[in-house]
Amino acid sequence: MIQKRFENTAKAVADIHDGATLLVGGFGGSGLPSHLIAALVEQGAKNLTVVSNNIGAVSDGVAALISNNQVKKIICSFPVGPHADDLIARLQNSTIELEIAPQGTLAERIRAGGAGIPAFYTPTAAYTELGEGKETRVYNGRLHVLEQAITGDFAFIKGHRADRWGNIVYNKTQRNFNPVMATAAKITIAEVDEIVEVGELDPENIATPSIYVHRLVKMEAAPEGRVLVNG
Amino acid sequence: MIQKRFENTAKAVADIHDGATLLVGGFGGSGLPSHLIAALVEQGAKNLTVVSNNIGAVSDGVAALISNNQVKKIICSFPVGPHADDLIARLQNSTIELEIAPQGTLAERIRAGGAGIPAFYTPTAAYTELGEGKETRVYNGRLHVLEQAITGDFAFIKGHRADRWGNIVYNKTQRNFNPVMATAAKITIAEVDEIVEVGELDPENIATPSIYVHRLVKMEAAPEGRVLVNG
Amino acid sequence: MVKEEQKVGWSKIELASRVAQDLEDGWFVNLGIGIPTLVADVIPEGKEIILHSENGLLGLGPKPEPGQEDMDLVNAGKEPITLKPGGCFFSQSDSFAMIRGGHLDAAVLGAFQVSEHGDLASWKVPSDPLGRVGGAMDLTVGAKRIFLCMQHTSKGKPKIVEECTYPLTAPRCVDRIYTNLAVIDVTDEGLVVQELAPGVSFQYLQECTAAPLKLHVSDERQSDALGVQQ
Amino acid sequence: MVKEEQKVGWSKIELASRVAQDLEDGWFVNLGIGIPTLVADVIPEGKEIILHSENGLLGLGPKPEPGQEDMDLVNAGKEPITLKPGGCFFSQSDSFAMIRGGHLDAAVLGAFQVSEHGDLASWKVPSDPLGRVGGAMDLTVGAKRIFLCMQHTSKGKPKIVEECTYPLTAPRCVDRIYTNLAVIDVTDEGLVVQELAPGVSFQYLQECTAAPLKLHVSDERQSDALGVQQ
Repeated sequence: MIQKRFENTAKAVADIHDGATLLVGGFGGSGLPSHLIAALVEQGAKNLTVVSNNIGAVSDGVAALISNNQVKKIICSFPVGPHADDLIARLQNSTIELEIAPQGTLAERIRAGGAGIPAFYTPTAAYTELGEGKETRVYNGRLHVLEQAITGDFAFIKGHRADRWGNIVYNKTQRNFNPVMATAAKITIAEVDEIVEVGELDPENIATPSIYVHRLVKMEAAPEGRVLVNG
Repeated sequence: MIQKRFENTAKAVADIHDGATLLVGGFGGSGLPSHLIAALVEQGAKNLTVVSNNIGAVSDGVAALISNNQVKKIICSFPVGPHADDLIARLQNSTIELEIAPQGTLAERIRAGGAGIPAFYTPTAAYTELGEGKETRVYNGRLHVLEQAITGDFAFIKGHRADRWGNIVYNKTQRNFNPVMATAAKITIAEVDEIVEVGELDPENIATPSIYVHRLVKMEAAPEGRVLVNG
Repeated sequence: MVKEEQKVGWSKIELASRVAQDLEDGWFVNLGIGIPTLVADVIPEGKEIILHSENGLLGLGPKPEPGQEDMDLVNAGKEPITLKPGGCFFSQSDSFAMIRGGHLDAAVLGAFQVSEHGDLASWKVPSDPLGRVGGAMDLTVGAKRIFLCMQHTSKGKPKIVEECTYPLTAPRCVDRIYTNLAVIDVTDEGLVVQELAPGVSFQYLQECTAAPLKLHVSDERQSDALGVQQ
Repeated sequence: MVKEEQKVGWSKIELASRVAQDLEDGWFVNLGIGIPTLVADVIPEGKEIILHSENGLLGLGPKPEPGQEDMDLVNAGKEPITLKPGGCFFSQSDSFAMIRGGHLDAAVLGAFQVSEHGDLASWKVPSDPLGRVGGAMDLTVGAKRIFLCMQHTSKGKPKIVEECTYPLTAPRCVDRIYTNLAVIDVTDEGLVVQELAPGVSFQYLQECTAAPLKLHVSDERQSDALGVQQ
């Protein structure tokens, strides 16, 4: 019988190894798997490459891993916010590497990683600093850059409701990067608000099919007031 | 006020021009926009390039356009079935051109067309007849072929319920190629079973957002027994 | 260096209203962070404009009432918003497929600099060790029309220039510039002033602008002071 | 040309059962059109195998009762099926992202020819003016394991050959071949017979096969006649 539920976040993240590539869902605090991040801070894996859109928007996001010296490289689109200080400090003394990708290119590279597409052309970032050094080609009269897929050893995602097969439904804009990151990691670990019986989720409404989820942890509801921590 | 509803299929397809590229959703008879096809047979546009997965599975699919001599080129993955005779005859006297694409490559090329990706690498069809003549490159130790996006002047899709903004929900496997084709045409025309008030569709469940749909026609329910016509 | 403009031109909300006036019924529009966000609050009655947010929604509505905020319903600036009836949710990859695929009728964006050719610099100032590109590059290559909505100058320095000195977001992408002082089109013949804000002279506008301007009509046309529409 | 085999080996449903026996609890599996489809009906009790269908579903269930067919709920062969609790629907592009992205544990497919190196030909016979590739090429490059499930010969001619003469679906992709006569692994050392169906001798099997076979164990191992499991 399929049972993807783990007892707690500590067990769910126990085997994340030094040097792993980790995809972290969420957009600021929305849909952020902050309990899994907290467990990984506790677990202590080092030299991680972390792929996440926002770095520094919230204190319980990827900023926590950076401040705990667990990250050697960041790939993101928006490395700013009230909690980006530790990132800036580490960039200045070159103890961390930063790769900025346009948000759509970041999303598409991850989608490609999950979809078996190793590389694709996009018009985004042509003629800009972020397109420098990349192969280019003209299609439809416009310059395009060749971008490479991103895959992860692990992905942390946050969902609203799940079943033991690993199907996930999201709540509103909590969806953001979570469904696409779920597709692109060897092991996808989801924290969810609720785990329901198989068959209870609307089959038309499952944004992350069970095939993409390997571990589930049920969390307690988010504390009140979390909405305004973005500063 | 946004109003995408057209009075009937004849008006919805009236401006399809000779030589247009037309994407046709459906998988066999499921999710097939057969009323729009019937209206186009009536309308008579010629020299069409038609992109559709199945050709010949059902009599009221693309086979009807072929038999009416409206098609100069077909792009599909599965050009067989009880109604493929006219296609075979026209191939034999070279009055139609056939391009066979692997089903996943076909879907991805259309998805790329809608997503602003002009070309991508895929491992599918490498070392095969369907990959011949295409650029190749090795990624991750495997040969990949470079595939080009597909876009259409028009798309015909079939949905279950819509609102006047053009949001669409599907019923079960009716979904198939319809959501992806909707993204890749200049004008997407949807036939649906029902048009409801804006706000009645579950926002978590809209598989084709309003931005992708330009014209809507409400059809009467499919006749009984349609399920078994696939032969 | 030009004088800080004061007491002339449009307020931020008037500027947002001026932009909203040009958005057409039925358009799908993305609003950038900052002043562009205000446009959501001033769409004229009777127009259905469907607002898009990069993080995965169409049909963005106004800010929620205090106490009604939902951390799972936020805009691209991570601020709580609401969803209009007819709105829907999707993933970030689907959201950018929509953007990059050319489906948005317009994006209204902020800028650090814009050149007379429509080059846009909006993601990084040279002194910034980080940069914050977000969806700006995707929007500028993807949306059918790029409207800038910004203060005309920054700390007294012109933002409209002959050539951008900041890193580019995209070249040749801006169609129209709305500032607190004027509405200016980027054309093959250069920057053409379509409208001057109340109290703004063409001479003054040119002083605040580091690229040559032309007037669209022979006479200076002064805008009516725009009330805030709802 | 070899003799038509008769009265020896597995029936189609026994063959499907033999395949089902090797599918592991929790696997995500795609079943091709034809005999592979039968596997859905013989998954052993107690195993949760989640079946995938190219046209956009996970959690394919058995055929509906007569009269309960729904034209909007069909499999890749366009036959009416049912959805198991826990199943879900998605688009064709999402379905093939799943396939090509390497997420399926196995695909069980039919074949026209398979070579001793695991090359597969399954989409076009040379005389066919059309070809019918469907999802076969995507499945063969994408699924973690490719199992063939087929009659050992076609009109008396071997389907297992040294080199495919029909157009390839993909080279070097087949892991295991299940036929009515045997279970054969494709290995770096060639074709290795893992199991012989009831009444089938190694010599007979080799006669029906146009590529050299090896036996996995020193003695011929005869399978128990498999009953149809449900």
